[in-house]
This record gives sequence, C-alpha cells and structure tokens, in this order.
Amino acid sequence: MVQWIIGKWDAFSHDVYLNFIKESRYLLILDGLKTTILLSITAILFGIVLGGLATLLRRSKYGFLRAIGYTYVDVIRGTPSMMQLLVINFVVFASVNVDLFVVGTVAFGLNSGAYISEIFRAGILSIDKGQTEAGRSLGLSSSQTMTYIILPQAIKNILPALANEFIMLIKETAIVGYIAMRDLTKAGDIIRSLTYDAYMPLLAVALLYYLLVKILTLGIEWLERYLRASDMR
Amino acid sequence: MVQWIIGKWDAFSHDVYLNFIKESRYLLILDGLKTTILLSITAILFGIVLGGLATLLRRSKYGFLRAIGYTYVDVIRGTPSMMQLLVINFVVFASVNVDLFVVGTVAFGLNSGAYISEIFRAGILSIDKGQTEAGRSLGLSSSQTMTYIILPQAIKNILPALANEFIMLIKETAIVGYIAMRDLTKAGDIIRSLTYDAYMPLLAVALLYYLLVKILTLGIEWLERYLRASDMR
Amino acid sequence: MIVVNGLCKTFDKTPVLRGIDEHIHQGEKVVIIGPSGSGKSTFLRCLNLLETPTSGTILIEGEDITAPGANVDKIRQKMGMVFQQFNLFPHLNVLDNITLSPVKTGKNTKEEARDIAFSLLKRVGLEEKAGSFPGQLSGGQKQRIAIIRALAMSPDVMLFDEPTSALDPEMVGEVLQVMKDLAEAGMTMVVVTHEMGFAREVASRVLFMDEGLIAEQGEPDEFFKNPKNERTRSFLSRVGI
Amino acid sequence: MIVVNGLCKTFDKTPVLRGIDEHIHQGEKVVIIGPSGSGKSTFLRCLNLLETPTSGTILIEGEDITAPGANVDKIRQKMGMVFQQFNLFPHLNVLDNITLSPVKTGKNTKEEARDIAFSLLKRVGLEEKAGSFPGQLSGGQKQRIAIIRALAMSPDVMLFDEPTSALDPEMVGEVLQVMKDLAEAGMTMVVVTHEMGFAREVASRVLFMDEGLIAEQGEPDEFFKNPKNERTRSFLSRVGI
Amino acid sequence: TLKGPDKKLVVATNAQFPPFEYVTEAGQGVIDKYDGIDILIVQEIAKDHGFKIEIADMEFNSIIASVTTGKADIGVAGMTDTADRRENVDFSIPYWVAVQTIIVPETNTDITSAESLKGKKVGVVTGYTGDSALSDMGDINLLRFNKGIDAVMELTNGKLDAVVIDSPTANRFIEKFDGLKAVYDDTVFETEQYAIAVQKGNQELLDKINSTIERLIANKDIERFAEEIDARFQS
Ligand SMILES: Nc1ncnc2c1ncn2[C@@H]1O[C@H](COP(=O)(O)OP(=O)(O)OP(=O)(O)O)[C@@H](O)[C@H]1O
Ligand SMILES: Nc1ncnc2c1ncn2[C@@H]1O[C@H](COP(=O)(O)OP(=O)(O)OP(=O)(O)O)[C@@H](O)[C@H]1O
Ligand SMILES: [Mg+2]
Ligand SMILES: [Mg+2]
Repeated sequence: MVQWIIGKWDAFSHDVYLNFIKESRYLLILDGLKTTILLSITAILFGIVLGGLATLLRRSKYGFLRAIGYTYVDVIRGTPSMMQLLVINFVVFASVNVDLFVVGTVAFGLNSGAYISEIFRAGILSIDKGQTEAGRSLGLSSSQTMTYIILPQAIKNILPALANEFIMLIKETAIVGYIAMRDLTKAGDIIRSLTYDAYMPLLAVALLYYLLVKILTLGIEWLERYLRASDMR
Repeated sequence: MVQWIIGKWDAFSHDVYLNFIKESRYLLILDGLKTTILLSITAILFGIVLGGLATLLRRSKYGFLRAIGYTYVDVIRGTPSMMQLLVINFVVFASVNVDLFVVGTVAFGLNSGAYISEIFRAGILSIDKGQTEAGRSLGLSSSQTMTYIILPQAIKNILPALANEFIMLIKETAIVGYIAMRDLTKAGDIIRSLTYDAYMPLLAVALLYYLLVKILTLGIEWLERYLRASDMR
Repeated sequence: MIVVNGLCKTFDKTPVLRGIDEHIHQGEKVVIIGPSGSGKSTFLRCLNLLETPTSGTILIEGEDITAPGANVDKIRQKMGMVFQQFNLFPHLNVLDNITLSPVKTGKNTKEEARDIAFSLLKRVGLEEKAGSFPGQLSGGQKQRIAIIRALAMSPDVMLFDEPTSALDPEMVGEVLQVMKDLAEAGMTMVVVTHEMGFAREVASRVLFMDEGLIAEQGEPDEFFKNPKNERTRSFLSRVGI
Repeated sequence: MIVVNGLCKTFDKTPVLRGIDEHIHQGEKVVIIGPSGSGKSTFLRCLNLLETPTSGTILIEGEDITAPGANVDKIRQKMGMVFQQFNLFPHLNVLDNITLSPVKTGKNTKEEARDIAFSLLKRVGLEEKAGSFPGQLSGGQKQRIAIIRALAMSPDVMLFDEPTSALDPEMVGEVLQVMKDLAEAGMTMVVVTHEMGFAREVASRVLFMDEGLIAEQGEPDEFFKNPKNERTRSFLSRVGI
Repeated sequence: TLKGPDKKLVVATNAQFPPFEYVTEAGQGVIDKYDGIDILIVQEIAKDHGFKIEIADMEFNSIIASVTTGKADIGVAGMTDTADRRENVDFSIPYWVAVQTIIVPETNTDITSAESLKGKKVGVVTGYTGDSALSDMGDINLLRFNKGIDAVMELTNGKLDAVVIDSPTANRFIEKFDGLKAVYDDTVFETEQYAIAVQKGNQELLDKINSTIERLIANKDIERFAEEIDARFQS
C-alpha cells in the first residue's frame, strides 16, 4: 500500500518535472498567462470605446448611423468569435503588417464592443424614465440630462456587467492560438506537443483559468456589494 | 472597365467552383452544418435537463446538495469551453469508447447546463414574491405553489433566454474540431486545406453561421412578442 | 380564538416586533393603525407564518402554530389573507384563481369549487368576470376577487393588509363595501388600514401600533375621541382626525 | 398666461386628449380632478412638452411652444413640474439636486444657486438635510425637496401631478402645507390631485376632466355643491363627497 | 486494446497535412474520404493484420491525447519520434525521414540557411518537427500556428519572413502559391523521423505495425506511395 502510494507519487513528480520543470517549461505557462491577461485588458478597453461609439450610433437621430451601429452589433453577435478572429487576421489585416497583439486586440475588442454596447444600452434603460423627465422638466438639455443624471446612475449597473464581460473575454481568448499568439491555452498545447502528456498540461491550464476567473468573480461580488452599499446613503 | 468586371467575375466563379463545386465540396459544408445544428440541439436538451437538476440542487434543503450544484455551475462558468471539451474528451471519457457525438453532447450539455441553471434561477426570481406568498397563504404547499403558480409564469421569461442560450451554443460548438467532429467550422478548414484559399471558405462559413443565428433571433423576437401579447389578456 | 403571547420578530438584528400580547376573539373585527414601519404588516404576516416569529407563541383555536412540526399548510387554510398588491395569479382566469387552492388542497372537488366560486362572485357582483384574466380588471375588481379567492377556502379568520392603499380613490369604496358586508356576516377580521372611516364604522376594537408594540387600544368611539397616548394623538392629528 | 387651443393627443391611434381649450391666468390656482385614465397627466405633460401634442397650440406668455424651432429647454425653465414619484436624483445630495439645474443652465453661479437653495430649504424647514441623500429622506421630505428643486429655477408656473398620491397618509399634510404656502405667495399653479380638501381650500378654479375633455369647471364652492354634469356627480359621490 | 470482434483500428490523424493525410472528394478517398501517404500505410497495416480502419480526424494537438487515453489505437500524422514523447507513447520503427524546408518569398535573399533565421519572424505549426527544431535554436521570433496553411497565408501576406515545415508539405505550398521558394539546410536541422504512435506498452500492436512497415520499406513501397499521391494531387 505504502509502496503503491510512493510509486504513484514518484510517477506524479516525474510528470510534473517533465511537463513544467524541464527546460523551464513553466515559463511558457507564465508567459501565456501574461498574454491572456494583457490581451483581455487591451481588448476590453478597445471594446469599451467601440461599445460607447456603437451606443451613440444606435441612439443617433440619423437613420444610416443607427443602421451602422445596429449592423455592427448584429453581425458580431451572429457569428462565432473564432470566425471573427480568422476573418480579422486573414481578411482584414491580410496585407497589413502589424503586431499580432494588435490583431488580437482589434478582433476581441470588436467582439466585446458589440456586447458592451448592449450593456450600455441596458444600463441606460435601467434608469427610471422619471429621472430623464425630471431633468428635462428642469430645463436641462438632452445631453446635460444624460451627462449629469443618467450616466452617473447607470454606471453602477454597468460596472459589474462590464466586469462580467471581461471574464467572458478572458475565456474567449483561448482561441488566439489560431493566429499564432501564445496565450495560456497555447502554452498548454505546446507543452502537450513536447511531452505528449494528455492530462497534466490540460488540467494545469484549466485550473489557472479557473483561478483567474474566480479571483475576478470575487472582485465583482465585492464591487456589487460596495455599489449597493453606497446606494443606501 | 467591362473587361475588368468580366475578369473579376470569372475569377470569382472559378474560386466558387474550386471551393464548393469541385469534388462536391459543398457536401462537406452541408454535412458540417447538419452536425452543428444537431449537436446544438442535443446539447441544449441535455443542458436543460442538467440545468433543471442543478437548479433543484441549488434550492435543496441540504447543504451538501447545494454545494454540488454550486460547484458545478461555478467550475463551468470559470473555465473556457475549449478546456471543458478537452477535459471531457481526454480525461472523463478517456477510456470509454462512445460515439463522438455523445462526447460532444455531454461536453456542450454540461457547459450550457450551468448557464441554463442560472436562467432558471433568474426566471423563478423574476416572479414577484407576492405570488409565492399568495399561494402559500391560500394553504398550497411549497411544491404546489412552484408547480401551479411560479413555473407557469416563469416559463415566459425563461423561454426567450433559453433560445438565446441555444444561439450561444451554436457559436460555441465551433471548437468541436478538437475532438474530431466535423462541424461547419471544420468543414471550412478542410476546404481551406484543400484549396489554399484564405477568404472564400472562411467567409462562406461565417455567412452560414450568421444566417443560422439570424433566423433563430427573428424566431426569438417573434416568441417574445407572442408571449407579451398573451400577457395582455 | 387567536392568542398571541410575547411575539417578537427581529430582521438582521433590527427588532421589528418587540413583545406583542393579544387575544382576538371569534367574530371580532380588529383594526390596526400606526405609522409606517411600526410593524403592522409584520404582525399580520406572523399570524399567518409568512414570517417566522423570532420568539413568542401564537395559538390558533388552542393549537400552537409556532411549535415545530405544526402543519403550516393546514393552519394557513384556516386564515385568509388579502394583500395590498392583490397578488392575483396573472396566468389564470378569475375562476381558476378562485378554485385553484380548494381543488389542489383537496378541500373541494372541481364542481363544488366552481359552484362556491360562482356564489362568491355573485356576492361581490362580478359574476360576468369569471372568464376574465386579472390583467383585464380594474384595481377595485382585482381586490374584490382577491378577497373572495381567500373566502373560497372557508377561512375562520380574514387578515387584510392595507387592502385599499394601492387603489385609485374611486375604487376604494367598492372594496370597503365588500369588507363591510363580510364583517356584518360575522367573519372574524384583522385589518391593517389607513381608512379611518372604515375603522370607526366597522371595528370592534382599534389597535395602535408603534415601534413594534401595541401602544394603545380601545373601542373606536372612545379611541378616536380620547386617545390617551401622546404618540396616538400626534399620529391621529397628522392623518387629519 | 397659458392659452391652450384645440389640444389633442393620440397614443398609437388611441385619442387621450380630444380637443382642450383653456386659459390659465397669472396667479390662478387650477385644480384638475377626474377619473383615472381621463387624461389629466397627459394634459399636464403637454403643457411642459414632456408629451408632444398631436394637434392644437399652446401659448405661454404669448409664445407658441408647439411651433417648430421653439426653444424647448428655455420654455421648460419657466415651468416647474412636480411628479407623483418625486424623481429626485438619488446620486446627488439634496443641495446638489437643487442647484444642478440653475448652475448647468447658466441661470445662476454656484454661489448664488447655493444661497437660493438654502433660503428655499429654510422655507420648507429642511435646512439640516442639505447634505443628505434622497435615500435617507422620508417620502414627505422628498416631495418637499422636489418642489423647491423646481422653485429654484424661479418658474412662472408650477405644475403638480398627484404630488401626494405616493405618500404615506401621515406625510400628506406637510406637502400640502408647502403647496398652500406657495399658493398664498401668489404662484400660478396647475395641480392634478385627489385631495378634495386641498381643492376646496386653495383652488381658484376646479376642472373636471373626463375621457380627454374638460367636462365641467367652476369655482370650488359652486363646483362641489352643485355639480351640473352627471359624470361629475357620480365621480364626486364615488370619492366620497 | 482493439475494440469489438471486427478488430476495428481507430486511427487518429489531422487530415490537413498533404501529402501525408488530407480529405479528398467526399466519399472517394483511400479510406473513407481520406487520402495520403500515411493513409496508404494504414491501409497496408489493415490488410496485413485484418483490421477494419476507422479514421478520427482531429486537431493535431488532440492526436496523442487520443492515443494515450486509448480513444484511438494509433496516431498517424507525420509525427516525429523524440525522447520526451517516448515517456508517454511508444513509437513504431520510423517510416519516413523528414527534411525541414524553409519557405521564403522569392524576393528574399538574406535567408540562406537555418542560422540566418535568427532574429527573423518564422512561422511553424505547433508540435510539428519544425517547431521543435527551431525551438532548440533560440533567438528566433517563433510564431506557432495551429495549421500550416495559416502560417503560409501569413507569409504570403508579408507578415512573416519564413515558414519552416516538412519538405513534402512545403513543396505543395510552393507549387500552389506564386512567389515562394524553398531553402534547404540539412546541416542544422538534424534529421527527424516519422513514426506511428501507439499506447505505451501495447507491444502486440506495435509488433504488427512494425512488421508491415518493415515490409513496405524493404519493397520501397513508401517512395512509390509518395509518387502515387503526388500524381493524384497534380491531376
Ligand atoms: N424582510 C424584511 N427584512 C428586513 N427588514 C424588514 C423586512 N420586512 C420589514 N422590515 C422592516 O421592519 C419594519 C416594519 O415593517 P412593516 O412592513 O411591518 O411596517 P408597517 O407598519 O407595515 O409599515 P407600512 O405602513 O409602511 O406598511 C420596517 O422598518 C421594515 O423596514
Ligand atoms: N406613453 C403612453 N403610451 C400609450 N398610452 C398612454 C401613454 N401615456 C398614457 N397613456 C394612456 O392615456 C390615457 C390617459 O392617461 P393619463 O396618465 O393622462 O391619465 P390620468 O388621468 O393621469 O390617470 P391617473 O389618474 O391614473 O394618473 C390612459 O388610458 C393611458 O393608458
Ligand atoms: Mg405594511
Ligand atoms: Mg396621472
């Protein structure tokens, strides 16, 4: 029995050595984790800008601007993100020589921008119509009402939803290996291709994603509690 | 000018011939589309069962059952679906020899089950607490109140959300190539590897996804209108 | 009939009911008034076990309903409750709203429940609404249906929590009329309301609640003419009596 | 001061206002009553252009506010509006609620607006609440702040849409008192309300609206004693007068 | 570990690697819709030992996981035998010597050897021989793609300086795309050999496979397969 445990343990530590320690393979994982996090951050920032823009377009007075905003959101939400990534890389950026990180940022930023635009829209709609009416009836203009009354309140509903979108994005970026970026998933793939070990790199990477997401989720919960608490004033 | 258009048209129709007509390659696409649709359907059905079960677990009196339900939802929502697919295929089903379609159904069913459980929960919470109180105050038991009062109302909020989850699922399944299933995305990949055409297979597949999603979205909008209309009675 | 002893209820450390002792006898019409937040609704909901008391006992016809193992569903069947927000079931028509509980709890057969429902509908003048859905009714009609829905279970007591507060002023009268008829028919009633006219006319006893306690009580004539408690006086003057 | 001619408003083919003609003079206190859905709120909101009239004209001090190109924001600054649901800005404290509009529209400097706010707060006895947030106030306090928030723009007319309907009965009095003070100070007021006591006491004229039209109007004494219209009579009897 | 009475052999491959394995006209390949040198070898194995073949076409990265977990019996996808990999699978005797080819644009003059790739952006396919060979060299800006075609696309788009991939595949790419040429450097790329992977310890199956491969090598059948495929591809 003891023998058996020792044997298992030896096999396990040998596997760990082979998959992570030998040739400093853990560095691949750390590097991949860094890329996953950085890419998610730049993409969400770009997505927020695009989402804001799309929201403005969709609230525009002019039909064709509304149509542009609508089409953007519609197409992105209607196609798999993998398709978007491939089209961005091989069609849009076909003959432009930019850093892959930029391509990734654009692809995932475009993707999340559509969802973020929906978040913005819902956030604005979540504010009672009475607030707009009160603002307008006091003689504030439409944009003043939006700036001083609606947005400051909507932000509380938008922030947690944005953070959630960030988490979604982290998980979505698992496909950037297709454009040769070396994210967390790809790091696991590379190790797998070196050691041909089916389980360990896979489970290690899954665990890292889980921890990353968990930490952020706890952060969001804290944020929501904080925002709710500050509502009670 | 006319010359130029004719030239372009010829090139285009040659590309169409090469990518889709030659050797009946369009059959690959049709087959892939069928797999994508069938897999999404079986997965959502399995997901509904799992989601219902997880909701029951999470509403249970017993702490450990609640913990199981919670952990399931938490882990699935905390990891990329690609990781789940790989782990299900290579770890869970490692030494079980079942049809790939079953593996795909289980993997994506497990995935959507967690999100569906959240949909169920939100649907139940969306019914005013007063309804439960009215039911209980009339002497109905907790499960009678759920069966006759809460669920019939919640279903209206749940149906459109479920349909949306179905759309999400269709897009998610774009990664089943990893477990050797030949879905729509994979069909496009195969054609690309045969014709070395960067654009056409990609755009054709993206368009098909878009159309599929669009048709379903219109269906959901109709459903929502119908449900709202039937609310007015 | 209802005996409440030392009833306390605390929400997250905030005491809302702070020791209520009260006897309500068969056939009494008790009206509860008091400022917002004084615990009126909470008291009513404890009688029905919609809130679980933190401490104290409630005996209904001698049975301790707060005892562990008490059959809560059975107890609730003896007590009808009417809410401020009506809480009709929007997916069922009026007839089904009324017959659901008698049928599902096994109290009546479908046919019996139907007959009872129609005689109750006649009583409140809403026979022709049997097939309508709640969304098609006015507030006053909704509340009248809510009352007879509770009556269909043949309760021994009826509890009302501000049944007219959510109504347009025009519709208050029709609901109060149904309640007056019910009182005349001898029903035991506990009513939280701001309608002082109703209290004066119908109540056999008025309770004034303040900060989780019954601060004062009495027969309506005496109570409204000579309130003894300082808080009662200021409350009554603020609501314009 | 306000001249309304042939005002019609249709929502999705449903006519809600069906041709209203009305003159409201400087200093008048007009109280509008009528059954639910008769168009009272819609009429008030049209005056303020919160609803765009379908047809008809509205002249405020001679200026046609329904004309294309009318400066809507400027016009609204001359008309204060108070809503049933208060609609205070929950993310701003009381002082900022009051000073936001005067400052942002360029009517006053920050300091001026602050001074005005404090003198208004004193007028309604809420000076010490300047730093509080709306969530910390009672309903009556909220509505008093909403009134002076509108007053801070020095409007020529004040529009009130059921300002006491969402209040606990205890708090109705304090809000009506502020409105009475305002009336005595000579403000032109148009008030939709179910508070008949207030109408009797304060109104210079009572309008009864029914199905999108002004069915009857008159001075309060005469109006309540001898309503001529059949609908008015049945309405008044239903609300208990 | 072969399942069922019909001796079914599940073959894991990634059929996007011509000329070794690729998908051909729907339903008319050598085995199912699949064709290629590896597929022909598999067909021989089936003939020799009475197996019924089932092809599982998956991402390259999934092939070994399928073999180690027993979801597939063998992995055949132009896989190179290395010491690290031997810890997790057993390899057959090699059946092909892989020569790596550097693909560069015709206009390129400064890439003449593997050494000159240093400091350049070079595309490879994750897990392919080129990947491991260049990884060992260091100093190269290595971009690992999931598919060879994606790497070559990026090269023709001017976003890469070179792509390093197995020579038969490289030849296909150079034929298909205008403006590309091959650069060879046998000195630096140590010779790597393709072998078939089986689950660790499955000596019985390994012996059967080895016997077939030995026969094919002795008869020079594999070269013949390569020519056959080449001819079929040209048409
Ligand atoms: N579920 C709950 N959780 C926490 N606090 C509660 C809850 N229900 C009621 N309270 C608090 O208990 C106190 C009494 O509430 P209750 O509803 O009984 O008052 P009430 O007398 O009915 O007032 P109202 O006239 O406004 O209906 C209030 O301060 C309220 O905020
Ligand atoms: N935005 C809208 N869209 C469609 N119909 C509306 C809208 N606003 C009001 N209505 C309808 O117009 C009619 C008159 O509404 P209004 O709010 O003016 O009535 P009211 O006299 O103020 O009633 P209450 O006393 O209930 O406030 C109602 O039938 C209402 O349903
Ligand atoms: Mg209450
Ligand atoms: Mg109104």
